[in-house]
Amino acid sequence: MNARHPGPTSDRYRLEQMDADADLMVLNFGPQHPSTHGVFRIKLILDGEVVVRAIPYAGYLHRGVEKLLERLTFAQGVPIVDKNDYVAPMTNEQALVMAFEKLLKIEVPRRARWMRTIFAELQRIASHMLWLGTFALDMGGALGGGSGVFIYTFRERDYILDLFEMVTGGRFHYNTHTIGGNRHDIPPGWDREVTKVLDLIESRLPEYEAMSSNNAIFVARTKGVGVIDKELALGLGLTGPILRASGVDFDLRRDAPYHAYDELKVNVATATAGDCQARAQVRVAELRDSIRLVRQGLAGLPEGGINGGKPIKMPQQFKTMTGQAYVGIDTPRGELGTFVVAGGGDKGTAPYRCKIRAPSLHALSALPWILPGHTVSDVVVILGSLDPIMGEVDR
Amino acid sequence: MNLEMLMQDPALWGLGIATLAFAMLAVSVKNLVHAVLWLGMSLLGTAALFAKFDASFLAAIQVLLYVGGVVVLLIFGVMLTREHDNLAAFRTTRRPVRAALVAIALFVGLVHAILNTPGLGDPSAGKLVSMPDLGMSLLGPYAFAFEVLSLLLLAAMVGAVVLARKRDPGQPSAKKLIRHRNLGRQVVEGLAATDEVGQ
Amino acid sequence: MGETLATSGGSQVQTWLAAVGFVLFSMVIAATMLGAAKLFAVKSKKPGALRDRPYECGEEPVGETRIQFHPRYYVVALFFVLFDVEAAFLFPWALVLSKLGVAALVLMGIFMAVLMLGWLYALKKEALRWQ
Amino acid sequence: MQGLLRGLVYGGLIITVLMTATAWGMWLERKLAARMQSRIGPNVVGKFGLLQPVADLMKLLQKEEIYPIGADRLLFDLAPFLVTTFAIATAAVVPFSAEAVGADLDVGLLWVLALGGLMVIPVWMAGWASNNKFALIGGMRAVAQSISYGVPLVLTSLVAVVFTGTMSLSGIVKFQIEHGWLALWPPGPGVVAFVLFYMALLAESNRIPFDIPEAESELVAGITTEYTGMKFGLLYVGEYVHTMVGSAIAAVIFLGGWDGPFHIASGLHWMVIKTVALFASVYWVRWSLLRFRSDQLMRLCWLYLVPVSLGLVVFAALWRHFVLR
Repeated sequence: MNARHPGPTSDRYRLEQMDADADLMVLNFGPQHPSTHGVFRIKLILDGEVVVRAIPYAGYLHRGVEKLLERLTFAQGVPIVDKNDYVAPMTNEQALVMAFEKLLKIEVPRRARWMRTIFAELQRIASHMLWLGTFALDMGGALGGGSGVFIYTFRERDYILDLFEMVTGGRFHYNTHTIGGNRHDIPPGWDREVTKVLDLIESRLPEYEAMSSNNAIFVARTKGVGVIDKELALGLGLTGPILRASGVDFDLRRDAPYHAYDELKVNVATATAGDCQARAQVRVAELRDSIRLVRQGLAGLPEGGINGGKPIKMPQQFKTMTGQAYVGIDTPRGELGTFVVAGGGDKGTAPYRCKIRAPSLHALSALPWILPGHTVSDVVVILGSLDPIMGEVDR
Repeated sequence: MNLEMLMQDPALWGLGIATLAFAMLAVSVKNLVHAVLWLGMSLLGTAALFAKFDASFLAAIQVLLYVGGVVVLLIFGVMLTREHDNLAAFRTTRRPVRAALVAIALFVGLVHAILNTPGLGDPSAGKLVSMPDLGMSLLGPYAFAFEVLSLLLLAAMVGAVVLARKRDPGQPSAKKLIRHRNLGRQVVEGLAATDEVGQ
Repeated sequence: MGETLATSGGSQVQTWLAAVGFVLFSMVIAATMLGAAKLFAVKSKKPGALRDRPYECGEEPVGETRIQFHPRYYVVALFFVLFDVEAAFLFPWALVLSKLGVAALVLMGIFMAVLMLGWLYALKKEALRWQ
Repeated sequence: MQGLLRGLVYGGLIITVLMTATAWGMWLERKLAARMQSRIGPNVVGKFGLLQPVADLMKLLQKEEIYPIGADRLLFDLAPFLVTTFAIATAAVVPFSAEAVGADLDVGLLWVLALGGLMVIPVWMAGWASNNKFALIGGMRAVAQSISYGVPLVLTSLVAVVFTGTMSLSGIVKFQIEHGWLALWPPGPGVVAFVLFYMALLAESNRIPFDIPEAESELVAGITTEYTGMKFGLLYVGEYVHTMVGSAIAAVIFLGGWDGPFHIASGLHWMVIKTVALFASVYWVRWSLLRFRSDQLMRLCWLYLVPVSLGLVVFAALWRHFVLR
């Protein structure tokens, strides 16, 4: 949305198509709006109900996390990133911890890696569950069928949070990843609980699909809406389900394996349409694949220690360290990257710079390109299909 | 029921005065939206008059078509203008004498027509015309007029379509081009004036 | 009273008056509720401009609210009126359907067919397309 | 004057019952929705939360009245008043039983349709007077939707007139008592007309899947965005009363009104049962489905509902002429 681009509107919604006899309306969509999934503002310029131009504004939830990471020691940084992607908090920890481990060249025990895989996939299930609910909410409203789906999926998400509570004692701020491994080992009998929850979710999924993604109204609302083509997706650096829905077969879990993904087989779901329906289909397929992956992970979970052996002495160990590291992992929203430059930050005990690449930010950057030409109703659906988490966008 | 009896009916006076008062309000208020709504009230008064004279069907159709339909049409008409609530031009006319002449001529014509209505003041004219009679005569003696009416409605529909149709994008008229340039400027100004947060 | 059927052709004035009475009562109900609210509603001691600002997601409203709208609304209203006029003619016809011959059916058939021509034309020209 | 008195007395009775029924209809809806979503619903005020409507009323009465800057105060106040008035006044001609009818007009059906058509004006007024963009868009959508669905509504009601040969609602019921319920017999056009009427009813009372005017995920709260306190309450109540009366009318026109199945124990109670069942079904649909987009809604109406209902009228006329003679 600046001078370098000819303007996303130019080819999507030409002024010539507009009726000459109507005024344009400037409508603020957000920040305090029921369906912006947080505090996000889009300024819409409307011709009747059709969007002529959309200008997104982010930053209403800016908390200075990246700057904070330069002030806190490495280990202190782990719990505060939980709040970035507040729907899948554990993935933030994983990305940060993995970047530190790469910087320090620390080997993570095999059991810890498998556990991290299980955690990551459970987080994906929880996150996609929440997305399905909120997406239905966007289309059915708080006073309609959408809220039914919303409450059901929130219930399932809660079961998964229960599982995490059993392991870490927390439902949101886990702080369970440490540099070099995990802090909490899974309690005995946990795998049975997981299987129970997964069975439940799997048995109920068809019902939710009947209420949402297989519903005729759902299809009517999403098909052909908010199409992101391959070029646009690649050009904007979109990742995750959005990229895969645009026909690019790319998944970090398979193409640059981390955790235990090299030992597990990830079935990457793709679609070619690039519209909201395709994104929904990809996410639902991922949901099913994640359930399978968790089961597989639990079955093959190796014995052994969960930490790097000797504890890492903080913070002296980092003082003399130099270098930089980037780690990208595939979160429910796409590639969550963490780039760390060592040395120098806060008298040497903190990273010099820590940059977090948030997938949601990139997803939202597609809005000016895809919104023009759609109606106000579609804005809500498109926004929901991108599944943005404002904590991550604003950091 | 003759004219003298009618003249002594307080309900008739009340309804008539109310209808006229609403009509006066409709043409005298500045606010275009209010004007439309007062007109709606006036039309409701007319419907009440119909009901008073036992013309049930006419009264109901008056509400259904005029208040529920034409007023809505006028509301959307108002929304096609740029200033809904302050239309100074609405009150002034450049040719007051000519306007007055037209109004007087219309009034005289209407009064003349009413006074010359056959059966006015004739007690037998008060006989009820039932709805089935209405249907019978519509499809009997007035069948031809009825069919012509369908053509009229068709013409109106075609007119609506022409109104709605997008002009050929390949051949924009000069007026439209000017409008679009203004629209483009609106877009740009809309951005420039309100980008207080940043880019 | 209250028993007159449409076909009986009796005077309806008293029934209309009853309907007016009903409407009056419903007005009284609505007015009472509004009046009670005027009586019981709390009043802010600090009337603030910020609170009275029209809600626009927490932002200062930009630009006019009451703008010139798109003509498509007008066209829909026009079509509605036209179909309503048609229906208005259909009602008396429906009442006498059983008494009239095939001619009435044919006449009405022509009437509707002509109107459906207009509908088809509108469809073909996409006049009723919203957007 | 005797008529006016009758209207006031019957009006007083019917409106009181109707408003009470609507208040607890809201309670029923909330309980129903809660059950459908594995929740409990209102359960604090009174046994089973039965006093919840009273508590809501108390709360709404105390809320501060806020007029947004630039609002048209007259219309802003008038809109909720008129919405409720029109919604209740529609019930004037509805025969709840052979006796319980406010004003048995010979054009009762037209009265219902006309007042239903009038409803859009205060709704639009509310949107326009608020000086709020969401409200205005909501108001414009509401009018466009209501008038569009008004066409199939009128035409499907016409089907009933074609069959029964009367426009009096009690006349329609009497015909059904003699000849069978229109939704069931004749088997073809009647039931289709009922389904179309029901859909148009959903649209007219702004219920999902046709609740575009109050699409709270996009238009915040539609026309009610700027309303507070009792004025909001009246807009809200108006909608529920509209749905309730609409259910009653659908029951009268297509489901035989106060006639029991196989004429068993005909009376007011059957009308109540049918109305409440239809009312509940509206909310069952509401809490199960997602929402259409405005253009899809319009297309559905003008492309399918209007021609189908017009065809239904023709079909009904032919049926009446050649089969029912």
